[in-house]
Amino acid sequence: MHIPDGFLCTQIWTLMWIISIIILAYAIKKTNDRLGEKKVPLMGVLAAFIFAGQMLNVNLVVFGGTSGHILGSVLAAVLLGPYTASIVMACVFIVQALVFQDGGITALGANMFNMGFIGTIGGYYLYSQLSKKIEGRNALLIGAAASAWISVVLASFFCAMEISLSGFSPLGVSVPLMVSVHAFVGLIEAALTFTSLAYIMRVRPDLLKLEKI
Amino acid sequence: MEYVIEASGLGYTYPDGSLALRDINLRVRRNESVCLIGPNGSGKTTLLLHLNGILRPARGKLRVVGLDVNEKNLKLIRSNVGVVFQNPDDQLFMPSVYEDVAFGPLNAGIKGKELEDKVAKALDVVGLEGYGVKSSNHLSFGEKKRVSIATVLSMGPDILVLDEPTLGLDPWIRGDFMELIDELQRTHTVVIASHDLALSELSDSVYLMGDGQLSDRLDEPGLSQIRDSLR
Amino acid sequence: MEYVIEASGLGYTYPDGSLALRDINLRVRRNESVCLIGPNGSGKTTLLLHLNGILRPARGKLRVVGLDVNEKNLKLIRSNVGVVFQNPDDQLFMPSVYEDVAFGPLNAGIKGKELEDKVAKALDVVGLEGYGVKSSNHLSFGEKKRVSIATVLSMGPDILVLDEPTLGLDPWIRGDFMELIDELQRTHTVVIASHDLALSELSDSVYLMGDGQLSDRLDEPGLSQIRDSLR
Amino acid sequence: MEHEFLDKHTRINSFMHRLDSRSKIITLLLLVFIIVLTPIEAIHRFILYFFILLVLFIASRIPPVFALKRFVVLLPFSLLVVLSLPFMGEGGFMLLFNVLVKSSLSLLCMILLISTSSFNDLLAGFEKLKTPRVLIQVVSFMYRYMFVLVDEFYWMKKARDSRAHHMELIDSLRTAGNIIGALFIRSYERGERVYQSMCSRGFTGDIKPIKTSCLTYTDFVYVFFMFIFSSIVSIW
Ligand SMILES: Nc1ncnc2c1ncn2[C@@H]1O[C@H](COP(=O)(O)OP(=O)(O)OP(=O)(O)O)[C@@H](O)[C@H]1O
Ligand SMILES: Nc1ncnc2c1ncn2[C@@H]1O[C@H](COP(=O)(O)OP(=O)(O)OP(=O)(O)O)[C@@H](O)[C@H]1O
Ligand SMILES: [Mg+2]
Ligand SMILES: [Mg+2]
Repeated sequence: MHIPDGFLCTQIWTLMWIISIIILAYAIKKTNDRLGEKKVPLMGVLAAFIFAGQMLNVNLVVFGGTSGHILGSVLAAVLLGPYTASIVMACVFIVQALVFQDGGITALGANMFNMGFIGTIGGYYLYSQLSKKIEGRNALLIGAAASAWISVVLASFFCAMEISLSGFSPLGVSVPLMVSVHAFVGLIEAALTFTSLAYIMRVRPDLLKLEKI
Repeated sequence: MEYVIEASGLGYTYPDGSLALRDINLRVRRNESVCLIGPNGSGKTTLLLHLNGILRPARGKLRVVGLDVNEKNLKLIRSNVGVVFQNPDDQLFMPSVYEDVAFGPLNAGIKGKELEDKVAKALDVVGLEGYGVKSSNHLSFGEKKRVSIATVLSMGPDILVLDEPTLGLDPWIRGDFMELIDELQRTHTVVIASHDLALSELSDSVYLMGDGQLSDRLDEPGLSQIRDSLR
Repeated sequence: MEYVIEASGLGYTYPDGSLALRDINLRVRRNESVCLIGPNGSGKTTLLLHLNGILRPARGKLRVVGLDVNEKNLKLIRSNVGVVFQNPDDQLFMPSVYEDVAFGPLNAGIKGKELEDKVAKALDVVGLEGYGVKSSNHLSFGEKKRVSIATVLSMGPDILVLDEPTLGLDPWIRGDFMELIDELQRTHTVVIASHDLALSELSDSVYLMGDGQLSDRLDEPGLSQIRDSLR
Repeated sequence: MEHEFLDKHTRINSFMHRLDSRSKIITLLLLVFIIVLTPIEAIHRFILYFFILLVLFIASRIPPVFALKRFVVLLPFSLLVVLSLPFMGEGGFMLLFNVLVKSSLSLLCMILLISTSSFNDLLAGFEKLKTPRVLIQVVSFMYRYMFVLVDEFYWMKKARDSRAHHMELIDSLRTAGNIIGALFIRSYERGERVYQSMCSRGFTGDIKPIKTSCLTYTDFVYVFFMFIFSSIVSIW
């Protein structure tokens, strides 16, 4: 789902860059000076974890714009809070674009938004609502898994829309194609979010109780 | 004569180009105990990692329990060969000590009471009764090393491959361990790599490794010469 | 009398509730060499990790080079105290051995020729000349342990804290290492945790740890009694 | 483990490798934007871009095969556009040509950037270019932990395979879930310890590269030339 350079028209990629920079700048401002010695390593390890997850899963399905990636944005948001997680996701995509050419530089704004911020901010909001509504001990896990699925599907929807609005593929082709593949990929995402969180809950519950920014 | 391990002309080069094994010839008989000694970086670990197919021979031949080490035979070979890694952090991956020790037998289809017994017995042997509920991450180095030995003992393999079994063990438990190994050597084929020369005294055969090569089997005078030079 | 390390009533409990240190009282004079011995899990590593503020006292007091161990003094304390970790994998994180050994001096602002000399000298001392270009991940256990010692030597701290410095070293290099440590102990304050009883013979004072507690300083008869019981 | 895959070609000694990372970051990122903004009809400009990139490539002495392999990342999206061709009528092929040319040229720029500077140099370059500190810090940790993670993963897999012969599907899924969770916790705790050992050796959050590079005449000449070249081509 990492859009390369050249696949978005100028209006779209500049717009997405502007949106992403605003979100990122706000996140940086919000977290500034509130990250203790402990938080930065946790952010780093989460970034690496998500990065590795995305790398190992490349080519899950390579089919018309849909190399099925695991995103991890909801997982990051549940552990760190929406803004800190946004910074983590931004770092992941920056390194992917710079070092592995996975996603382009002009398209970076769009990629950060689709695969990062939708999950960290939208997904987190959804998660906190859902886990309030559901009863019982597993509320947190189920809420996280559900919003992980939704954030993947939404990400693919946005990605398809952006490419179509740029005029490189008709809506009728890109949207059904990408969304249907990611409805499946999202299930894996949900399962992985669920198991990782369950494990963390068991072995280091203190990590789930960090301050969420 | 039945050899359970037969290596001839075995060679291995790591992906970064380090030549770790040159031309290894080694034969181990059933129930023989073998100890490899040699300086850091001489290739002991690399050789041991070949014995259950974690690394595959780049050159030469290797047969374990009469089978060539290849994808097809891997399953069978691994059910016969238990490996304890040198660094215990590499060996433990389950959430609790109990689950780590139970992992092997569980996969072999053992369940219920029998499983519990096996785990309890293995933990008992390494002196860690009651540690089952702890997380393997949250142990001292020596405790981890002991758990990693228990994970292999619980599987009851015929061939035991131990990379520095006494690494990081305190001198109190080390004595018990030497006895345990001595006992295991009576009923198992055991291949050990160790810097602990006292451990090598318990083995039937001792070989000296150096720079990716294996010496001939050391005889008593050769061995005591080495020991004396290091006192 | 000047004490560079003063702990009184020190206690520590890990986040999962393991009580690792109970009530530690320890004083170390400048240029004194101290060796801690004790079974696995007795708290040696936990205690050493307090000495440069990696872990913070949960109970009791700790002063290092006359300073309380707290956020404010951390930088100064760490520039005085060099720690070699028990597991070398925790200590090596740069892409090459050279960069790993250069990391400490570089952070202290040392550059150019002087940096090169320091790194070369430290690698030379641990017997790894020419290993600079290798990746730290691609070494044998003993080689890693040697590099991790070099990373601290290159910083030239006044107080050396060594957690099992001879862990995994081959008996050939181990002799050289004992000499090196003996030499370092003449000019540095050294605190060692070790299962290697021969190493404890080199130290001015030996303490026995058990179950999170520290014994009084062992005297000669007490020490030889322990040694004999373990032979 | 195969860790060098990132820094594989950054130790070559060439004109491009000797440049300060800042000059490379500025010129090559700029070039990407210019390429993407160039109207597709101006084919001669794309030829000139390709030409200059080719010259820089030769000057960098990177093996061409390595660069070619990176082009797989373009595959999935190009496929999407190809699949859309039947629905797009006349202009379809032009659009395909557009995305292929622009994405390939931009890709070349990025390959050039990443394979002529080591990761630490790049980070130092971005830091000097006033990138927010928290981003630099997280990226530098991420880079370090990545290797820890890959190693941990590799060993856990070996450890599992050594002790598991015939696993049921459910069991193997459960184990996979556990391995992922364990991978996270262990890398985290390992990362904590690595971080502690970094702090023990005087780390305060600044990345200090071994050879402190400074801008030289060559850098100025190179940046000046690249600016002139891009301006001329883009108004031509
Ligand atoms: N993953 C790796 N990649 C590249 N080279 C390696 C790797 N592991 C080990 N080596 C090299 O291969 C050689 C043999 O290493 P090996 O680990 O087998 O030594 P060893 O005899 O077990 O040493 P030790 O007593 O220190 O455990 C060494 O020179 C080492 O540097
Ligand atoms: N990260 C951790 N979380 C929880 N408990 C821990 C952790 N590390 C160690 N422990 C526990 O604290 C106690 C002391 O451990 P420590 O590592 O200090 O022992 P040690 O004396 O260094 O042992 P060894 O000789 O095996 O290295 C042990 O019971 C251990 O299980
Ligand atoms: Mg070894
Ligand atoms: Mg210890």
